Amino acid sequence: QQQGVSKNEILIGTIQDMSGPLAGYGKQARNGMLLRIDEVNEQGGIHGRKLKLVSEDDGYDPKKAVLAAQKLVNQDKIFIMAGHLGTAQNLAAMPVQFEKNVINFFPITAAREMYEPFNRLKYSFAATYYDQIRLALPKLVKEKNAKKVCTIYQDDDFGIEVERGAEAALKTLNMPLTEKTTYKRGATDFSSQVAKMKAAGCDLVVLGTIIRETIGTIGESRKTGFNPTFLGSSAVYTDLIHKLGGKAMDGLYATMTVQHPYLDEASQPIRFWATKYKTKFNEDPTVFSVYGYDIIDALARAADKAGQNLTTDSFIKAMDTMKIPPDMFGSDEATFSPTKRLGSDLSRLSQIQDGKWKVVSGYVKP
Amino acid sequence: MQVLQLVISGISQGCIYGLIALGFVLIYKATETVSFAQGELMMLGAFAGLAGMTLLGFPYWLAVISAIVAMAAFGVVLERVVIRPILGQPQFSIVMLTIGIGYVARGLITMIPNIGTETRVLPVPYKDQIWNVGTLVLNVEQMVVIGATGVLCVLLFAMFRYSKLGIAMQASSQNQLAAYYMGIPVKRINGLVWGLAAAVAAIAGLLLAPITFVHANMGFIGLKAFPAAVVGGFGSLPGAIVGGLIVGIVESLSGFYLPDGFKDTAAYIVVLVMLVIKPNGLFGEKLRKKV
Amino acid sequence: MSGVPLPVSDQPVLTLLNVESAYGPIKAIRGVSLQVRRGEIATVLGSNGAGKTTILKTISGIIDPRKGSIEFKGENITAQDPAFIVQRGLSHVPEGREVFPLLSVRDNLLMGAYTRRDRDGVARDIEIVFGYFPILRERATQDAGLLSGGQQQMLAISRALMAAPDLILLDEPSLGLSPKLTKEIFEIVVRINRERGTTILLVEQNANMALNASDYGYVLENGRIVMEDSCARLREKDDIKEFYLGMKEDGVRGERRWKKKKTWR
Amino acid sequence: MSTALLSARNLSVRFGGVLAVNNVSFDVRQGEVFTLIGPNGAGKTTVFNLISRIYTPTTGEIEYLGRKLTDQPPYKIAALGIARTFQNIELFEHATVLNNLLIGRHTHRKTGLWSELFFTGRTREAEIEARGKVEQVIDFLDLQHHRDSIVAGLPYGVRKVVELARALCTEPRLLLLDEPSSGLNVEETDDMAFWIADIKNELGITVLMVEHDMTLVSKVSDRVLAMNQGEVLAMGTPREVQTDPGVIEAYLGSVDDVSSLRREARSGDGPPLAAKTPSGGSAAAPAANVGAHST
Amino acid sequence: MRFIFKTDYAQDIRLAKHGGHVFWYSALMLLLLAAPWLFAEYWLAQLTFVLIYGIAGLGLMLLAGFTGQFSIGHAAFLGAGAYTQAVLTNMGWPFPIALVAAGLLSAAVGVIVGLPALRVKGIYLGIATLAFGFIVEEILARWDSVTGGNSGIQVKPPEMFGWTLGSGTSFYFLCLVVAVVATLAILNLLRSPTGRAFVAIRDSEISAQSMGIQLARYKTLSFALSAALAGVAGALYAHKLRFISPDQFDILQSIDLLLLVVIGGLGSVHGAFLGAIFLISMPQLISLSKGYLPDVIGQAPGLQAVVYGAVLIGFVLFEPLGLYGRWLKIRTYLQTFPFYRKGTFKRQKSFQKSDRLR
Ligand SMILES: Nc1ncnc2c1ncn2[C@@H]1O[C@H](COP(=O)(O)OP(=O)(O)OP(=O)(O)O)[C@@H](O)[C@H]1O
Ligand SMILES: Nc1ncnc2c1ncn2[C@@H]1O[C@H](COP(=O)(O)OP(=O)(O)OP(=O)(O)O)[C@@H](O)[C@H]1O
Ligand SMILES: [Mg+2]
Ligand SMILES: [Mg+2]
Repeated sequence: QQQGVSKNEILIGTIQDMSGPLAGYGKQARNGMLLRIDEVNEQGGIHGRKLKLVSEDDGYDPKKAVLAAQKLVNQDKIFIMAGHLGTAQNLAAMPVQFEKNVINFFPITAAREMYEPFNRLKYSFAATYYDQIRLALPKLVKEKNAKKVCTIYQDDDFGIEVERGAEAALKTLNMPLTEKTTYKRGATDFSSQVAKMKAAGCDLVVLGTIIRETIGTIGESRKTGFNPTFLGSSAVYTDLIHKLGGKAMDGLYATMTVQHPYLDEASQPIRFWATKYKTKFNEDPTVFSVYGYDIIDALARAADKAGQNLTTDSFIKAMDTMKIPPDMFGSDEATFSPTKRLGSDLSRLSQIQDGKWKVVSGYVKP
Repeated sequence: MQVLQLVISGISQGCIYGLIALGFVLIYKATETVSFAQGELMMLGAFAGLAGMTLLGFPYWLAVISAIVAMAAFGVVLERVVIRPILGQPQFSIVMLTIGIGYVARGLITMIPNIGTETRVLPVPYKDQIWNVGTLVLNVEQMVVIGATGVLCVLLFAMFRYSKLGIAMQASSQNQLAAYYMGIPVKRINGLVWGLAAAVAAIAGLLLAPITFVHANMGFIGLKAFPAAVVGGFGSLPGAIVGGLIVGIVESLSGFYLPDGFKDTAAYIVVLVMLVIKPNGLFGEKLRKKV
Repeated sequence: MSGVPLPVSDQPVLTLLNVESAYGPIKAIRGVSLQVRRGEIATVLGSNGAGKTTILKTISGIIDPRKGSIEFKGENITAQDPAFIVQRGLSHVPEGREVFPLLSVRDNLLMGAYTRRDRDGVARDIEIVFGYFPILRERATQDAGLLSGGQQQMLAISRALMAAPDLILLDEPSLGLSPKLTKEIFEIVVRINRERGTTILLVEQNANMALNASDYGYVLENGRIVMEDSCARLREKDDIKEFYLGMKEDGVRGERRWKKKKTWR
Repeated sequence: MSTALLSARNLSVRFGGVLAVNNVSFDVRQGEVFTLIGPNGAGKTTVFNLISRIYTPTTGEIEYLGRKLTDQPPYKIAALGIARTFQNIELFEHATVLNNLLIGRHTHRKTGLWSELFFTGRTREAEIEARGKVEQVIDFLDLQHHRDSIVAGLPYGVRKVVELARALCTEPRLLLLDEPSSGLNVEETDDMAFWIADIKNELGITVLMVEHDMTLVSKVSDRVLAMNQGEVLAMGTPREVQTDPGVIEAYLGSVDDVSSLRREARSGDGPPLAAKTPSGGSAAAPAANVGAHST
Repeated sequence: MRFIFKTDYAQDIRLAKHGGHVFWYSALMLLLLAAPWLFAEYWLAQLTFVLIYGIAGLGLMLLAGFTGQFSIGHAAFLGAGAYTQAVLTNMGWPFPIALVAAGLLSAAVGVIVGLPALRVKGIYLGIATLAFGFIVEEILARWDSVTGGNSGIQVKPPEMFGWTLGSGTSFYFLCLVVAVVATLAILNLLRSPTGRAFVAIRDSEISAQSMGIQLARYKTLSFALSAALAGVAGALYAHKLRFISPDQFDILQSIDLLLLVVIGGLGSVHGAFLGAIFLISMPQLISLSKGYLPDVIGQAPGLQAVVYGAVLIGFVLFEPLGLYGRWLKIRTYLQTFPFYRKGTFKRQKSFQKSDRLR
């Protein structure tokens, strides 16, 4: 008997940050998941089984993530873990899941550990921060004819991935990383970091930052008359940047995989989707809502393909021959195989123009 | 010039620490407890200002004043409801209580749909303005912080030194029993202290908001203000400012001249060094029980 | 009423009726009733742990009584907030000094006058207590916590005087004072009573002094009042002489001492 | 009987502007009860604090058993056999009387950390032995009744006795008592007198005490030193010191009986009170105008 | 009501004061031994966490509850232990030796932290430990070559003498043994001179010193012991979590530990474990009860923090003696049942006095 799958229900577990530093993202991702789940269930579920989401809060704390995972896996007996937010949190929870043969499906983190080292229970969907920067940076360097590339990054597992991506990219160009500087999560003052980069004469700065730090860094730079090209990862690709940072943010580049669903988006399906989301949850959707939505969408496809007899093994079998076509948000085609567990490592470049993200390139191939 | 610019950034950041540290010192001097909720009160103050401006559509000054007044009232109510019942218990209980208050405040704000989990901007009239003095760039947002910190410090200092009320606050923190014997309305004074502390926190929140944005976790900056208060000597108001400045400047310079990692820990290294050379901080009283 | 001694009236300033107070499960006083009349000095005698301090603390609201009622100047003050009671004109010199250790001596005195509004009167009274205890003037700016034990006691008494109260509760005012100063303290107590008409309730281990200075006395044992009378008459009682004044030839404790020595060896 | 156990040579200590102890020398002989008296603020407690190394003298030396005390760290003093009580009572408030006394046995502990962590036989024996000693002191000072009470709730008088008991538990050679009778009534002061006598005679402990109760002082002291404003005023037998005019002037006072004063005051025909100037510890202070008060 | 007649000195130092104690503690022990067969795997895992946090709590209890030195950076010791264990076992050291090393290294760190404690107290000490906690966290994050930096490291399951304690059950027993040994050691210490010296320092430093207690030595010792226990707990934690990263040992972890001792009941050994039960079960209870709440509340982000804070406030307000205090009251009530007097535990007004002078 497969745990988490009954005659008329499939139990999906997710762990989000609902009270910690990323509570906003956690909530949006969960709403996105719920939206797709409701759609699937309205259409009769999957092979007669309705999807049910059990979510836990880990407050972005690895210890709580373990406890939450134990509860979901051993107490609620979920079939699969989907869309768990945070790198360290996933790393802490995965052993608990794998002990019980529970798949870690499309965690919301772009760390390489989500599919490496190989484990048959790991599936990951989006290009890692590492790959994003590694592939996008050379293009931008050439375009802007940059001479001195620097990076400022958050002193944690997320930031270091961006920094490594930048180093790898520069290696291919035979360029040194002129200056690198860090800050601690939650920092509010970036004056000395900016001064350092300014003093080093950087003309392209890779941002291993998230939201407030991005705005803080760029704001401080603009004030002190330091105007290099800024490039961020998909962590920067959120509407909050231009909403909070205002005009100063114009010109910032970021890599991204799916598009931000603006309510007044030109594309009709996205507009329709965004309005539906807004009606349901009474808030504007973000790119994290899209992640959540896409995760359940992929999960449903695989479960459907796995057939009537849904087990971990049949799900894996279905996944490993899976090809997910690009969707309306502009995601890249994702393919999986018994050895390839990352859907796609490609991303696009976008830029803030007139206070809005605009996609400025196609998928950047190596 | 580089150094000067760094020092100036350090000073403005230091004033932020100092401003929050003022709140700690105020509560400490008047009740001898350390409030871990000060950062959260600051966050609430910023949200109150935001609510005034966006929800109620107040003009800037009205929103600021009403946020401060609202927070002062909130402080008084808070004291009445949760602090007063355990007045007189060991200080440590009250410290734990403030940690609890911090959790609840942060959680409640997070629970507000659509607002709690988001980051907002507080639209202030002086947003993004800059003064160029020679080659130096002075940020108006930060200059306002510096000015307000100075004024608040002087006011509070005068209150504790010269007003009967201020002395009574200190008296009731040093020996509550004796304060009762003297007819000092300890409870009412305590309420006043918390009201005042909440108002100071609100001011800090409103001044900080343009720099750090308004969000549920903005109170964590308080963790840097603790070292500032200790460096200056926990019971001393001018000490809070000086401590804040030292921490700010050291941070700024070490961020530029020292390897990565030092900027983030500068505050803590400074405080440890200070405790080794001067265990009671720069301006702290040297205390010893006479037996 | 400058200088004219106020006659002791029959009208009570303070009345305790059947008061019972406890610390957790331990009852410290049981059913205590007493009266202090306007203008008199009353004293409570009793051995260690009899509950004298507890009575005073109950009166000034530091402890809430379990039972009974307390009336001060015709107003019921049972279990009221201490600050409220002090504002009604009662001040308390606590056991064990209880100064504000980190405030200067002068600020301590100012706090004593917290309930008063007349700045001039306060300034005058500070001069008066400096007159009583010149050392306090010398140390006016020093932290009170650094005074010697006796100096702190002087400060505690002065501080209570600063409130210009109608009733002063004195808990062992002579504790740790030199013999000379002890006498002076009693002089001051009597003088304040005489000159200002302040009523005084006195608790004192030095029974001899207390009985001499007071008009009326209560004897407390194990939390109950076992005897009360005018001081003149109390002084004549044999029990009082023996146990409180120590007037027995070869020591009251002679017998017990022998037993003790035995267990020690 | 005449060897000096402790001798202070030219002790002085200054706190800011206050010269609390000024060039004081004295010897405490083995086996005697030596009493310090003096007005409030004379520096008596400060002398105690110098001996127990809470303060360091500005100048001067203290010698104890031929050793310089000023070279010793404060925590070694107890191990040298000097125990003390405090004027304001410094007990371990949240522990029971029994535990307070057991802490008094600290200098006699024989066990190390490891043996205590595993509570080996040695630790057990040492514990039982310590408890035996403590029970003796409890019996001696009649504390059975309070044995298991938490100190915080005890009446002042009992706490004084507990503090004495704790000092005795260290099995000292020299016992410093700071106002042992303050807060005790006549009866209890009597007990205290007997205890001090027993401590001296039966236990052979030398006692150095500060005391204001002259009855007790004359009953138990062998020698008395009177101080005033940090300086030695007089030294000798209790009788000699009590009749010293300087001591009477500064310390004992001349009014004998408050009752007479009171009767005078009541009838209104006694000498005017304002003429007498109470002096609070400082002889140099100017006379204050105390009669001027009116309400 | 039970009366105990004292007949000899040994009675006072016995750990179990009477037959009832023996009975109940044996019953508890049996229950704990049988737990793997009684409880579902999930609950056993929780119980293991309780034991681990109980050990750490015991350490902090010794320091804060008995020596009166508050540490707001205790997670640093937990981290030192966890990383030592992780690095050593990953290098192939056998589990017991690595565990001892983890305890010793944490103790050494504790001694270093204890040094400022010799000169500062109260809030100054609190901030000093807080600062130290931040610095240790930073070192763990920066010392890439050993700690793996911010990406954290995976920890192998404990192994000794060719025997792997991989399963939940065997690891549970391991934690149980460590917890029992630690508890007994602390109880022993507390009934010996060293334990009393700690209490003396807590209540009055001046008179502790005049009783011959060397403040520096005992404060340092207390820090070292406390840190060693936290280190051992950290080592077990590393194995339980199998993945550690520096941000697991941050200020929030330290505050959690403080909450543990306060809610458990400051100054009681029972409190350490009661507090651990609370700390571990609280989030679980909250998420269990979510389902019964309307979605606006139950699914709202931040709920956990609110409940957490509210419970803490409730405890401080209504049960300042913590869970252990509550238990004592219930027990007294039951023992004295028909004769229970209402005022027995009525809280007296109490009055704060300056802590600055101690
Ligand atoms: N805080 C307390 N907790 C518990 N019991 C107490 C407390 N304070 C006093 N008691 C008890 O109450 C009783 C009366 O104490 P009280 O202090 O009133 O005595 P007293 O007559 O003033 O004694 P003394 O002459 O020593 O000052 C004593 O038996 C004492 O043990
Ligand atoms: N640490 C200190 N700082 C400043 N002044 C001090 C200090 N200790 C004592 N003094 C001062 O030194 C003088 C002597 O104090 P001490 O306590 O020795 O007096 P004492 O003789 O014991 O008096 P009492 O009988 O009142 O207890 C006092 O004037 C006191 O104010
Ligand atoms: Mg008393
Ligand atoms: Mg003295």
